[in-house]
Amino acid sequence: MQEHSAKAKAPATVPLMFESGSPGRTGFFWPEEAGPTGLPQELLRDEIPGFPELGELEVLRHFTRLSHLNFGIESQFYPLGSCTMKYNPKVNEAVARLPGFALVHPLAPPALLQGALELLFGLEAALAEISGMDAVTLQPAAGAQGELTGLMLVRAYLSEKGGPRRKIIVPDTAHGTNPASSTLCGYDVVQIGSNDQGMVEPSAVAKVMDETVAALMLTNPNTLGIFEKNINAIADVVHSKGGLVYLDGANMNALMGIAKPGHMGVDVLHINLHKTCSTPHGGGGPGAGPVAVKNLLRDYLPVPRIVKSGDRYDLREDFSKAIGRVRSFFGNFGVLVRAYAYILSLGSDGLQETSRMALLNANYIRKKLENVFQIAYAERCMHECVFTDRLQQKRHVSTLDIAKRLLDYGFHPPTIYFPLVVSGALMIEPTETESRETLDAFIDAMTSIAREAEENPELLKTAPHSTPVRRLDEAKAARKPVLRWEPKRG
Amino acid sequence: MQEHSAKAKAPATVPLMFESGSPGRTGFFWPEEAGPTGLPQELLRDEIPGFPELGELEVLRHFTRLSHLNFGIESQFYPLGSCTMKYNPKVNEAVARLPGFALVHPLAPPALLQGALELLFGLEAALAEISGMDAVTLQPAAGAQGELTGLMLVRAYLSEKGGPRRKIIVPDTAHGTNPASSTLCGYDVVQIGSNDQGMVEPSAVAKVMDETVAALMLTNPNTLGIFEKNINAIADVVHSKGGLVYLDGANMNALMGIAKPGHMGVDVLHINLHKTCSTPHGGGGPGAGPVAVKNLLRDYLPVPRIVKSGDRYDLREDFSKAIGRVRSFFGNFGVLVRAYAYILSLGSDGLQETSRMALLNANYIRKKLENVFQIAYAERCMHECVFTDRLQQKRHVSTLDIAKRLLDYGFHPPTIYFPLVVSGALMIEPTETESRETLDAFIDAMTSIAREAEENPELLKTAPHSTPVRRLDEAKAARKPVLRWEPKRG
Amino acid sequence: MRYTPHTPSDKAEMLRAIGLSEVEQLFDHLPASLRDRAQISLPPGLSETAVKRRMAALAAKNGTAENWSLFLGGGIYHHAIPSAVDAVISRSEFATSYTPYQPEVSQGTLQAMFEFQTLICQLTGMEVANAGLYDGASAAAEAVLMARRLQDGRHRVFVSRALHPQYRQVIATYVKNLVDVELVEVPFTERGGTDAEFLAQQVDERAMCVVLGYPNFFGVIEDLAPIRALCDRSGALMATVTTEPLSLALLKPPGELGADIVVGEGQSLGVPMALGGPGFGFFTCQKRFVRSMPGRLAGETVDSEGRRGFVLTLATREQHIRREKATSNICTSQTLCALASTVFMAMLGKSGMRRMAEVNARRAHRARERLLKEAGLVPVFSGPFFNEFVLKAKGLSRLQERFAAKKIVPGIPVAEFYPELQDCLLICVTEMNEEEEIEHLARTFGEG
Amino acid sequence: MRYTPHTPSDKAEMLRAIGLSEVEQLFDHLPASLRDRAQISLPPGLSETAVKRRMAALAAKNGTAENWSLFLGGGIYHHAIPSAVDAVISRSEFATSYTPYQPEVSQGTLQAMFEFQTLICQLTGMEVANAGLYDGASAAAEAVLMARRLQDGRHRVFVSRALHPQYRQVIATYVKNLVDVELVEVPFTERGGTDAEFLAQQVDERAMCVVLGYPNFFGVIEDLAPIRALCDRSGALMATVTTEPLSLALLKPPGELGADIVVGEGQSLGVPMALGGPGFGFFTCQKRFVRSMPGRLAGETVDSEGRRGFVLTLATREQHIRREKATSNICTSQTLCALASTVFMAMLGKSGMRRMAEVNARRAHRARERLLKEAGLVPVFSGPFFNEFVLKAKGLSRLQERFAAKKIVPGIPVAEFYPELQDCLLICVTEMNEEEEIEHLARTFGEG
Ligand SMILES: Cc1ncc(COP(=O)(O)O)c(C=O)c1O
Ligand SMILES: Cc1ncc(COP(=O)(O)O)c(C=O)c1O
Repeated sequence: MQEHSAKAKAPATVPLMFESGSPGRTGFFWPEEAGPTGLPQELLRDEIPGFPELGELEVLRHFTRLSHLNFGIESQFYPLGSCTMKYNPKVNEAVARLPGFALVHPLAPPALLQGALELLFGLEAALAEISGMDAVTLQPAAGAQGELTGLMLVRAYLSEKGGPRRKIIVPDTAHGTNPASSTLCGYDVVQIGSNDQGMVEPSAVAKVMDETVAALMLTNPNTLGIFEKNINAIADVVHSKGGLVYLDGANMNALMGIAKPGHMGVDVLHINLHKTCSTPHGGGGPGAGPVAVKNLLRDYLPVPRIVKSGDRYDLREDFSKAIGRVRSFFGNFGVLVRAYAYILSLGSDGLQETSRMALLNANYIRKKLENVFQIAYAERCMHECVFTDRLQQKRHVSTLDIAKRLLDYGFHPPTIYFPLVVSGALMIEPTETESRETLDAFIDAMTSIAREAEENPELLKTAPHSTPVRRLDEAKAARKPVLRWEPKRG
Repeated sequence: MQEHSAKAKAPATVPLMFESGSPGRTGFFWPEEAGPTGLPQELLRDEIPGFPELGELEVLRHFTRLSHLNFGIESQFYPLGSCTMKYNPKVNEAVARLPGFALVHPLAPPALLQGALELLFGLEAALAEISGMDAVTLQPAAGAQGELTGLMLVRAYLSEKGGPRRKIIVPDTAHGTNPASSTLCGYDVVQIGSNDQGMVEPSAVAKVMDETVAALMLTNPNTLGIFEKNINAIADVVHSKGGLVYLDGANMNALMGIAKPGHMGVDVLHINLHKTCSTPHGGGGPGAGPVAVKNLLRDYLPVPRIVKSGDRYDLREDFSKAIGRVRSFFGNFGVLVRAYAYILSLGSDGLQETSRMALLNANYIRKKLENVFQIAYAERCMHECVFTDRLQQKRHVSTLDIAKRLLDYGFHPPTIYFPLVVSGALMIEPTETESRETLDAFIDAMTSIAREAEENPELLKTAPHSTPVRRLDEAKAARKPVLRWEPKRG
Repeated sequence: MRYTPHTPSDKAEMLRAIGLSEVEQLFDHLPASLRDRAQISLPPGLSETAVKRRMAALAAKNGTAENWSLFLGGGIYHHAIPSAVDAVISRSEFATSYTPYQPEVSQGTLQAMFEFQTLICQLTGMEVANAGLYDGASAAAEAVLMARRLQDGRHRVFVSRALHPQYRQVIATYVKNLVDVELVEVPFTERGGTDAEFLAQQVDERAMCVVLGYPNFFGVIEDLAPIRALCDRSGALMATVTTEPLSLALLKPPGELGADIVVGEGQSLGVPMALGGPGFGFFTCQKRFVRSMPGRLAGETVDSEGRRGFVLTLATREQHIRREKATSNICTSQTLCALASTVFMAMLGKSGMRRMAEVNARRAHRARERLLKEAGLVPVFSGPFFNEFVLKAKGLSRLQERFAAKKIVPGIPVAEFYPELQDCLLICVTEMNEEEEIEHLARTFGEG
Repeated sequence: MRYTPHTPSDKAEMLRAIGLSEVEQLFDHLPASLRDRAQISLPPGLSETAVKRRMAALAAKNGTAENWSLFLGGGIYHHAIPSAVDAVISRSEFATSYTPYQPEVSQGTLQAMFEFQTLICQLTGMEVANAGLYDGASAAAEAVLMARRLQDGRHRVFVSRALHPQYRQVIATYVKNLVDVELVEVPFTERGGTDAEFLAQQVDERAMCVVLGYPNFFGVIEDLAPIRALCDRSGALMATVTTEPLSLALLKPPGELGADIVVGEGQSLGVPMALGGPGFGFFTCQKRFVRSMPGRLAGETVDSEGRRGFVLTLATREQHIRREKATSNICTSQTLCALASTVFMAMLGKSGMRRMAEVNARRAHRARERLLKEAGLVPVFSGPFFNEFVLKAKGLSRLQERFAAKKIVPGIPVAEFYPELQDCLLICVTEMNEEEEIEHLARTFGEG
């Protein structure tokens, strides 16, 4: 272990759990129970070599210290573009932990699940209303699984109509999951570019659209934070050739009460509840990626589906056209509970205000920084805005350096180097839950960093200076991957 | 706000909540309700000047950042002597939050409180068993209120026997609450010294013991961590003159299954559940200071008392000799719930092991540091051990400097300058929940600090170097006290 | 064992280092007569699962505000608590720290205390507040004790009979052994307030202080002006006690009305009822009394680099320094509950506190109207109130079963504390009592 | 509004800075045909109190493991979860962070991922593990997809019919659009295991992989040796799927038995049942396959000062770099659940995991004995099992009401998934099912 200063003697890093503890120690107490396990000896393993042997306090100290090396939304501003790092309400955490939700078994008879099914039914309806679509499945575990599900619906529909077709059109600004999901669904990807306003042109779609194309995947607002104004015209182009329009709804936070995908010619979309509906990201999940469809795709939705008859909710699997099942049981129910609580909390007014304030915050940052950093596109932005490092490049300062320097100012950096079409992108999504004062402090920090880039570029290139560890050697990690601890031999 | 390094730009301190926010902002949402409040206007105030106006995320960030400036038992070793900073089990936190405990009103009819009363009844019995006493009241909110209660019982008893008497004998090693409680109970304090083994001599008691003395307050093990071996002889001295023996049971963590106060001639004692029974200290409470008595004092216990008849628990106030009520309702019920869960978790074996390991840990530290720091008394220690800064004084390094330097090593310092009879005391109570490795790391740190005291005393005198703030000017704080924020006048 | 991390080899090695071979040798210097009988006879330890089950079974035997309709106040109130409060106080850095003796690593607790003190001052309209005491009742007792320190030669403490009965009991217990304190009980009027005329006759230069509720136990908002005038005339101190501090977001604060000492119970501001504890007492007074105050005080200062920081200050008042001459014997107090209420007040803030207080007053006043009109209850006091009030219901004791069957507790029968108030109920209505519940209450009364 | 901190003046000033006067102007560049119809028709927002009540009312309509006796497994298990687990994952630094793209301020998440990967390797006996996938079912599908990447020219995937039926459904959904994958269903034997003889006949050089449960859906511990031998002979990969990873604390780990890919569902290790989600999928394989793996990987490295640190690594496999050529489309996964299980495994540790597993096996075996002897149930399979087993109860459907009246769910009726197994129940017994419950279960069967 290293010391981060001659005077500070406490280690800055935390030993691995495997490096602490003592043989025979455990944080689990269960009174001795006598008798054989009933299992033949030859099926049994020896003890698990290297497994931890820690006490309860030791475990808690370990993770408390690890938590102190982390950054969450309650630490400071977290304007990670495309990720919608908004406040995750505590009340949602509280209700998700109610035993009536947490201790329910998915294979219990439906009579024991009436509250859960009612909730899911209500959430489906709410998401349909918000998105302007006709039917919803809550099964997908995240956005990418939603994409796969949505594309499978398209494929099933087209297969019935004559053939699955071969291709999916994906703009170059799209998130990586769009092409990856297309491949996984057995499609080839046709990439198209955007115009100099950062938008997809109907003509660009028309150029590649034909009867071999199953669908266009469009993100709106797109990953530049720009609203695809021509979406209806684009949808017409796609529909005219018998294709369908998939909307990547990761950016729904910009649209609630402002415009409904259902009115944009969209046939199917997913919504990332861990973005728009404020469920916590957990360092990389769990999330939920419900898929909403127009009626033409309803029959293909995954099973089981929830049906209401009278006051009773039931599960039905007998939909002959259904694509099957994409996830075990009912999806990430605990996440869905939080999302439902969020929708109840905000109601129609609150949801509308949410998107409005998301737009206000993004446009405010955009305006205040437009003379400090080079803006990627001149268009008005929606819920996020994208800058580049063009101005700083002349001092050989890159987006990475700017991002790392922001850490010294106590802020989480924006998303960097995405979308790929913008060189050195800095993609800033403030979300609606940030106050003007926080935005101002961030703007000041960015302005100060731009000044530092002029006056002392070295300060940025060696940043961060005040984090628990400094820049990490990613090349080394990839070259000879060490992916697990191994006991010392000797 | 200050910057703690030229390169780190994030503030090390947190603005006051009154210095943030925006007029009209709130983290509380309640739908508009129409209609008059029913109260005449002239009774109403204007808005509360200066009151905070923050959003929910802002509030959480504020307190999350404040928490990062704090040190808890899950941060690192916290060997604060006399405070028994042991691990506070998470399961106790979980059960205390059950609605069946948290949402119970104390003035509801007893039929609605059967579970709570059963718990309290069970806890009284368990504490009586652990301490070897006959009856228990759970009303006192902390140790000091327990002391006051206990002395009031003594006083009531003696008053009935002929007169309350005038004095309480208190050893010079006693905690400050002992003399303070005595005064509050209308008694004068007679201080006695300890012998060169750090113990109270029966003869010293005999010298001041007469018919004007109501009681002796003794701490056992005492605040030097030494067991008062002669306690039975001392009790005889007190009893022979008609006085009673009060035991300050703050150090019960040393005694469970090792020796019962009830066998020591003790008539009354308090137990700090926030020490021995692991309820969290909360930065200074809430605690609980139940008082246990021998039968001679039972009738004087505060009301209401819990009585069981058949399967039913009831509250009774009709004890004519009772001293009355020392706290509203039933004491710190939420703390009592945690303590009960702790006792259930450990059971007899676990409680006994607790004290044994507390002794083992303290003696281990004592042994390992005995050549590094001057030990205050040669006697074998119980659950804590006391060192002095005598060896370091020759380099003009004081206990305070040693304590502050420990912060740089990531440890919480021991209790310092207490007990008052030891000059420059360092009072170390490791508790039983610490592992040998942690003790060794602490011992290494102390050893290293002793070396630093020799080699580089300045390093200690200017310590701490790595805390969020450095040494604070306590004199300034006391000279012209600023005890609240005031709005800037302009 | 559950929480001791010692493995057999840890023990053996540690014992060896100490020079012993068995754990029992660690205490073989204790008299055998003690050691031999020390065995604890309790059941063996339980698994965490078993503990949770046992505790859940006990909890399930209680009637809670979730599954009963409670119209109970009387010093403990069921209010909405934002989930953010528990999220903050659950953080181990706050929950598991000790009293902040090492300020360099306790700025979280200390700054929160300083903020708490400020909030309480703002709410009460007072100049200084401490960091909290055990509860409202002991805070009231401490108010009397402080008055005693300040009012040399004055012995008579006037305690309103309309002050919470348990608070009066605790005051009585606290002062009963102090020869220089005499308690005088002040009757109440048909208004439900403290009898100012009685006081006018009695309060003179022997009067140490007058202690009364604001609002008082009957929910009535005391008229402090005449009492302030009396105190001015006689030199007595006026101490008010608030058990429902939410009311102070709406009512003129006692500080504005001239109180010298304002104390109370803070549970109502963000702490669950929990059978009445833990909550916290708050204690405020005029600045000139600060060196006589009980309890901890956090104060602002600077560190060696000039940064703002906070410390415990004026410790020379306290037991660990002053011992038998301390202003109070309090040591461990209720800091985490005070923190809960600091978070609560920060969350609600200026407008939220007002809003919540208004909802309480509005619903309580409507409920009273309704009970008078629709359920035939009879008014008892004429004074204004905040969120609780006393009404008379003929044949009250006979109604108990009817209410129990409907899982309603209609209020606190006050005859237990005031025998002259037979058939009277103290009924509390907060923002947690919905319109339908109130209707249900009225209907159940009406059925009789 | 609930979570937007903008006051009217904040809005006005911000709009002014942007050069606008009304919020609506922020989106007036959108087609009016969209804007005009965008109004959301949902009820207005609720107070936090109202939300909690609404949610509690829904929760109360469910039958839980607290108020019912559930003998349900089948992929989701009710186990003791130390309270420490929730304490850790509730910390906002973990719960509210994003995927750790900025490692300098994400060492907490990254180190925990690294520890998770290590624990999963240790438990399964495998060489490398990723940081988690959505669930066991999609992990099984990803195993097939990885085999496809590794086994060029081989198309036939042998899936045991004794694998969890939902997992088989998900695999089928995932591969159905991939022309080069053909699923072959492998029957099970009277032992309750996968039919090795069938495999011996079918598995040849066209075989991509064999996928089977360990233990399988019937709770039966598959005999992997003959299947390993077949795979060796044919060049097929052996992929095992564990839905109850607690079993691996006791059973020989699949890695030791020669599995090439070991995947499963991790819910059983520290995550509440929650209607089956969120849990997490785990994914392990031999080291030589690492660059074909799906999902995130945390790897060790050093910082610019030489200190150990952790980063996301081998990202060139992933969608954000490789796009349509990525090994998987997964982005957001289930990290917090994986963290929960990391805490769980750390708490139980080597001996605690073993202890808990033994208690499961012991109680399940005793229960089965008892049901056979005392309740007249009939064995269905002869293979060894861990904590769940299939028994036949004549006239099962007629027993439903009797069990419901006693608040017992005796098991999962398997005929729904296997029509030939009429009247058969998959009965699961964990450490959460007490002796009396089992007695109660047996008695209720016996009554018939
Ligand atoms: C535009 C866009 N699409 C798709 C995704 C994938 O969603 P998920 O991470 O939930 O799988 C993301 C996630 O960042 C995204 O930003
Ligand atoms: C020996 C001793 N006695 C009494 C007390 C007072 O207990 P409390 O703080 O619970 O009032 C303490 C607290 O530190 C103590 O150590």
